[in-house]
Amino acid sequence: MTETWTNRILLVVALLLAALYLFPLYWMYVTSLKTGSEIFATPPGLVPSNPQWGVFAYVWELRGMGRFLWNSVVIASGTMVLTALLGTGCAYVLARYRNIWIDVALFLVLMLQVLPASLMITPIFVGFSQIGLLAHPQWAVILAITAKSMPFFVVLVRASFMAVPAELEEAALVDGNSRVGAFWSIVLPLARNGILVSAILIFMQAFGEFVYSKSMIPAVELQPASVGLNAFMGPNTTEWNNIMAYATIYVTPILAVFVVLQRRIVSGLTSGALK
Amino acid sequence: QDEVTITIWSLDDANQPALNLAREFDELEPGIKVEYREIQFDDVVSEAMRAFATGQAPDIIAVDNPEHALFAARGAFLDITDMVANSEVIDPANYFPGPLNSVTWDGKLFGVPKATNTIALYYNKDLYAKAGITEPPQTWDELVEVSRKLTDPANNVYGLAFSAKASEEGTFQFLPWAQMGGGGYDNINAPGAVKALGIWKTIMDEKLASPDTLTRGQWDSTGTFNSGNAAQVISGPWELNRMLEEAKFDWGVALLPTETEGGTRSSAMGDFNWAIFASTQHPEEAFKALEYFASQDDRLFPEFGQLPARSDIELPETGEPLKDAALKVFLEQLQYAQARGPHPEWPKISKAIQDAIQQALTGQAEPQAALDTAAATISGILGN
Amino acid sequence: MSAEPQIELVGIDKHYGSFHALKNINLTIPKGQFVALVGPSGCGKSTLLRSLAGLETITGGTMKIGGDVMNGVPPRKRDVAMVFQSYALYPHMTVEQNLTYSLRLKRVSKDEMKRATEEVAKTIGLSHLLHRYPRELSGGQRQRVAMGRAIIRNPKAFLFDEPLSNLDAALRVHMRKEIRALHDRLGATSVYVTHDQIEAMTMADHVVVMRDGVIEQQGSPLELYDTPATRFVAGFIGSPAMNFVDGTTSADGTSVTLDLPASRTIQLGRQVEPGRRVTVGLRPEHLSITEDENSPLIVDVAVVESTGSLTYITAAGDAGLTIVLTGRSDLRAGDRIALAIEPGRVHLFDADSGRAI
Amino acid sequence: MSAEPQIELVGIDKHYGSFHALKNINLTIPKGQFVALVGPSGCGKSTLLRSLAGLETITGGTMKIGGDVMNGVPPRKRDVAMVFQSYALYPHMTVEQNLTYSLRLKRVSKDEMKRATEEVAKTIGLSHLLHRYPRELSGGQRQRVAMGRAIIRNPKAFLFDEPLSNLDAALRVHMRKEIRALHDRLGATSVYVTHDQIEAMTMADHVVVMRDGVIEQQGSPLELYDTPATRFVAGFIGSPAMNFVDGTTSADGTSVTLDLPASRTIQLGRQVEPGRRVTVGLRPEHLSITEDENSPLIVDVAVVESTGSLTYITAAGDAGLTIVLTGRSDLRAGDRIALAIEPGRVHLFDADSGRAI
Amino acid sequence: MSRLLSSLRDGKGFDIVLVAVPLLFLIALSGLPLIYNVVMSFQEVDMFSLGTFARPWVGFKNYIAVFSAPETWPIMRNTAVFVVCSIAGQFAIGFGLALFFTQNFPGASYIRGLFLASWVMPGLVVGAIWNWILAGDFGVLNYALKSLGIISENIFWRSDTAWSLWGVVIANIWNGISFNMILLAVGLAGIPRDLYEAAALDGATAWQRFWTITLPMMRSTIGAVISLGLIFTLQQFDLFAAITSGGPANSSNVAQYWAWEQSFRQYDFAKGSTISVVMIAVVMIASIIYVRSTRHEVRG
Ligand SMILES: Nc1ncnc2c1ncn2[C@@H]1O[C@H](COP(=O)(O)OP(=O)(O)OP(=O)(O)O)[C@@H](O)[C@H]1O
Ligand SMILES: Nc1ncnc2c1ncn2[C@@H]1O[C@H](COP(=O)(O)OP(=O)(O)OP(=O)(O)O)[C@@H](O)[C@H]1O
Ligand SMILES: [Mg+2]
Ligand SMILES: [Mg+2]
Repeated sequence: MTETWTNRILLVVALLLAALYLFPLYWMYVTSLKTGSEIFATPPGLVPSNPQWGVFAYVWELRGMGRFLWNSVVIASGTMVLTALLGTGCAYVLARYRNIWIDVALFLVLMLQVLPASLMITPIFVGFSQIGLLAHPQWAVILAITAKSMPFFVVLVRASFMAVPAELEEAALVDGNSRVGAFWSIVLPLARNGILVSAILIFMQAFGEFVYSKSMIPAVELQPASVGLNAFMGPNTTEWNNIMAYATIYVTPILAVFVVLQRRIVSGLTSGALK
Repeated sequence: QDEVTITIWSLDDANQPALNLAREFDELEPGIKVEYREIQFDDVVSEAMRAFATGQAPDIIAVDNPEHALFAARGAFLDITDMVANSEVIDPANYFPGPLNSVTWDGKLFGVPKATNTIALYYNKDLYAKAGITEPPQTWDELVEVSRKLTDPANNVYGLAFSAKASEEGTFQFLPWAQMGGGGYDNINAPGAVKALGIWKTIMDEKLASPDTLTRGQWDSTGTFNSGNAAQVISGPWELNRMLEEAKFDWGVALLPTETEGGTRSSAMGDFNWAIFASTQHPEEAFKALEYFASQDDRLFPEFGQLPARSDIELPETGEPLKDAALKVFLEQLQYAQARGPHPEWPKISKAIQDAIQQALTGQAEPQAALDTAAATISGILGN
Repeated sequence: MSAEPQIELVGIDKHYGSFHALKNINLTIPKGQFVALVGPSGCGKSTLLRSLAGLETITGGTMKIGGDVMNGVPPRKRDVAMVFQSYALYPHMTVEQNLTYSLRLKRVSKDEMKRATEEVAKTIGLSHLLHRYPRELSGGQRQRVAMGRAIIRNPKAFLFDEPLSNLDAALRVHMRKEIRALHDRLGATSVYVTHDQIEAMTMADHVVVMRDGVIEQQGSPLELYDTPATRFVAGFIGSPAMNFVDGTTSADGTSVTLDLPASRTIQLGRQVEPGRRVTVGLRPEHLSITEDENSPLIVDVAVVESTGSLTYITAAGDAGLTIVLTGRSDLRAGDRIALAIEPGRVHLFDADSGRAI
Repeated sequence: MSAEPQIELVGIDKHYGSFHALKNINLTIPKGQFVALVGPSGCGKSTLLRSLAGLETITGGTMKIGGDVMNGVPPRKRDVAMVFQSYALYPHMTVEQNLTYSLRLKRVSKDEMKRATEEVAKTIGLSHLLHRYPRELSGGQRQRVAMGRAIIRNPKAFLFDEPLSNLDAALRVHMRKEIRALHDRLGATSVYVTHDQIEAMTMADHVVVMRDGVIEQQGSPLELYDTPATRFVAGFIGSPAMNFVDGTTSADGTSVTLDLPASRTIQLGRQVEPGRRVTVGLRPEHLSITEDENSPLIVDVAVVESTGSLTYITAAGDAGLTIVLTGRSDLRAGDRIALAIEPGRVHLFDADSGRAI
Repeated sequence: MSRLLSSLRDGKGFDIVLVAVPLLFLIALSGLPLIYNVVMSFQEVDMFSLGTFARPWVGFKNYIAVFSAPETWPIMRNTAVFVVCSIAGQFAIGFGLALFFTQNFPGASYIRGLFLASWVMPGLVVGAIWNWILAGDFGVLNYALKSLGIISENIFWRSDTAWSLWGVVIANIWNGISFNMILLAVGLAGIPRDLYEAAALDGATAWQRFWTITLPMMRSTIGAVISLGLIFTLQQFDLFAAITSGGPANSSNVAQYWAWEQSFRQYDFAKGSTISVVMIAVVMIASIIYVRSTRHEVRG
């Protein structure tokens, strides 16, 4: 009885917090439904007086969003997979040992992501153009984003690996598994929370990435939605409702998917493992 | 036979001229294939530089006029003086002096103006009537006076809107004032320029314009005019279509007020120029494209709403009385429009001016001191 | 059982940082032998087991299993099964999956796996919990899973690290039998760490006593019980522990005068160096209550405890002698009793070095 | 010691999902009593302890500590100290910090903390390891830290969950004494889960035997040993476990005919219902080898095991009778022996219900 | 060959490969650009030489120019304020939310997911929306604050030199809540329950458990989150571009935006690089602190 009441109160508080936090998202939604002059009205209208539902279909058609989104998905998936492939193992080793070399590697990993993309793009562009990678612009972008986001991934996933008891891996080794196998079947599943969440974050980041794609993908057919949005958002735009509609279409599905995915962060993954 | 490919970079999208003209040219010339890339306003120069440095520059590019010299002075653009001389389509004499000046460096032509624009004063006739004002202001003082009358905080109405943003837009808006006051980018602390900045400061201090003027561009400032939250706005002809659509009041356009009654007029000169990169493999074909674009200049206004940079083209009536009236004023204002620069270090010069504006308007320095600093910086850049 | 050595340790050393956990361990275990490893908490038993499994890199010495040098060989290739002291159950797998993990690695057929699982689950008494996760088990059930995971395999050697410590007596007796039977059936070699005297004595062919990283003595269970090489081993093997009383050998070397208040003398039944400082060791179960007035040991009862079948009597005084009697006793705290011991059952150790005399 | 109840459990129920872990537990523990909680692995001992500590929400019943109803009261306010079966050491704290955690929370003065730490560290024998982290300790050392963490406090009640299972015999004897002494000194109430028969019998004032979530019997240690209420308790208390043989009471009700191959009869020394199916319980330590040809039990020796002080003999056959002898024995597998038992020591249980007769 | 293979499966080789491949990848794709920037800061750069390393060396001239510019120190101070306040805000709110959502009330996990929104929204859109929210005359924030009676006059978040930096800080805190919250939630999930149980029995209140168990056990996660927060904050760019453009009068300008302005507005790449190298130095110090802090982490 009391428990259900605390639960209800907590739920209400959670909803209030979410409402407060989600205001910018809400604003994106309502703006997309507003008419041009309503957007700049004073005082601002919290609910569109005459919601323009047709805007979504209109923007989808007009901007050819299907292709843009597909490109975004391709780039984001590629980045996520590559980052996870390269980063997971690295994070694991950095968590498993504790010596000066690990310190150095960790330091390098952190340092290597300090420059903002806008300052990295020139040298990367120059480098890629020299080795001819620009001929495969989506690949080039995937590589560039991966390099940018991997340190993030490594540092986070490392923290997850830290929580996996070393003894479990040892048990797997004694049970006849190789290091590779033990890593795969024991350590990885137990660190999956951190890996999953970090991969989600990487995916979302790559999904919105913009600086590299804009510079390295000249062909519209290959550009991701972020570049499509940018093209739409010139300094002199009247189409804020369309832009926000675009952004809505861009953001909402992915947010919905990950709201569901991140639920798998469950506590107590390793409980019961050790005495 | 070998088809030649030429690449064109421009910021125009499907509703704007460059993309359409490029397509047409592609169709028209069987031997030439045109690849068109749309680039955002903010990225034109950096993309171009990067591409040029790695040998991947396009053949033709559209750049904003104050940045033309940046490339021209470094020999990145092709000198087309001779080609123009032999051309039957392009004649420098047909262009307004401002735009023409911006494609010229060291006496040579490095491009062709793509279009042009300038700024003037839009005013809300309804609000004028309400405040009992009949005529738009002719001088700076009158402008302040009128703005005071129009400002009505209770109804969220400011007397004036403009942009003093710390970007090229700020320079674009301020430079005409400085020029009307007898100054210029190379003489930015002329007494008239100081006075102009003083006027701006008065406007800001008295909240005759929104404090956000400091961080808002012209487009957003005009938005507040359109929604009735500002009684006047200083902006350009690119606003006409939006205003027709959004403004639910009667409005008009006047020339920029001058320092004194009948004083020197000046205005800003905006919009892009066409240029051919010096690295092009196909200078002839590229120039042919420019010729085609120039030959279609008369379509710029009726089809795309842009003003051609040419004095020899008669603009047709649009049938929108408000628009036609406004256009007249803009065309007159264009007579006084001056190019920024041209100077290869223009961004730095402009930055010095922006800094001065912002310093003065935020009260960190007096207008005189702020402009003196800017003048010192600029003269350092100009190498005097 | 052949006598070829299955496990050979020569001069094994292990340091944890500056801490010297194993010091020059030499041990040869013939194939098929069941070795119990005992010693006080923290003496290095688990470390030795973990080194055998290849989980710790030893810092010195040579380790052979089945004749092959194992230094640096990964655990996987050593073909040993181990029960971890901390269980180390896979928390994301059910009991069944935990049990069959090694079989799945070996790609054992479904049928055989099923058969093996059922059998092992029955042995460890968890057939009804196969689908639980470790976090849903009690402590003893977890330990049984850890046990089951090892015995489902057919390895060269079994390493058990206190595998029954959390089980109740009945289950422990049962498991003891099962383990020994499995060991015999497979002809495997087993190293078994335990704190349970009965386990060590009844299951093992050979007992190794460790102390502070050193092997103190090894031998058959009864050898250690009957002829402990040092005072330490004597005190460690046997429960309750042997009583120790200091004393001095008599001038003729056939008796010892104990350092007890009213100086008493006990006969040794043999001849030793006279006038030497010694420690006398008397096992509680070898002391009996006598009516003999001349008994060398007369003590006051301090505590009487009974387990039902046995009675422990603790005497008052610094030495605090313990006596074990079968059955019950009517003695109460404060009673005075005389104790007798057969001369042949008196152990003597050098007072300084602790070596047996 | 007063007899006012310190802990009172009335009709406690606990479900884990659909699993019924504690079933209607009723238990009253007077202040100052030392209660041993025993039972097979998985019977609910830890669950009961954790419920007492407030770590599990019970699904039914009333729980009182010190007279106050504790249902829903958070653990912190119950003022109990607990040794976890899983230790639950704070991995980010040194041994010393682990020990002093509760004192620091109470803002005990530096000096007193130091004194207490030193004393406890000495008791648990870890004075030299105070600056180590748990991960750098052996299993037994960890368990001792867990123990130390509980005994450094001065709570209303101690809850011990198999606190000595990973310690060697000598240390265990030592700790046993220390715990009991501490208990007596503080006048605290203790509930002590153990699998060690000797611990349960010698330390506790009162023993509670659980089975499958139910209290099967409770009483003083010797009560349980001497008069087990059920066959289960009889088999559980005492090690090695009681031997059970089915049989039928004779027509006069003074003897039982066992279901053994050559049907034998043993005298009961009392009169019971005639012709009834019963289970006869014979404690291994009550069986003795006799020369008497007419002995009711004649068996073949299957296994002889010696712990040094005792010898376990297991007989061949389905019943597999176990006999414990003091000292050594010359018997070997295959020998035929006759067994004797005093009539007063024969236990009888109903064959169906298992209740004692 | 087989030894190599077996080392790859079972030994150090496995570890080395796992680390070496990504590190080499990183060094090639991030290290070289970094070096490129460092080198540029010692050179004279113009558009023609962007594609090469061979440029005239000028020693510390660029550094002298940067450090003698009058705006340098105000911008550095702004950067420090921006970074410290943003991280403190993000972390505190993120941690608070993460803790809140460990309470397992129904719906908790879904609602928690909604807090990923600020991570998934494109920077451009976020910038535009905050631009409106913070607008002086018709912004929603002013509207809300006025309705609640907290302020009587509009605050010109974007254009008042006293507020402009704080406007961006608010927006950036909002932006960072998502990743702080979700990562701290993962960290919290990894703490064994029985530690809390033991602490509760030892008499620790919820507050004490937080300080003595949660925080120390979260050490590696917190270290990671804060150091990444630092890096992200130092890369925050969209919000400045969208809301204040560093203005007015540099009152909200920070190093990263300034570096970008120098490189891509003034086309002074050398100066832009120089500023970024100064930033790198700051991050380097932070990294060293982080790496050192990992020495005290607890391995499960
Ligand atoms: N989370 C859980 N979910 C389901 N069943 C559980 C859970 N925790 C414990 N159990 C079951 O509850 C029963 C009692 O567990 P408990 O830990 O109290 O046993 P115990 O008497 O302490 O045993 P042991 O001596 O092995 O430690 C066991 O059968 C166990 O499998
Ligand atoms: N990582 C470590 N760092 C430092 N010392 C360690 C480490 N691991 C173990 N030790 C020490 O090494 C010694 C041997 O430990 P080990 O685990 O082998 O003991 P054990 O004989 O198994 O004891 P127990 O019976 O208590 O399990 C102990 O004193 C322990 O404190
Ligand atoms: Mg151990
Ligand atoms: Mg238990």
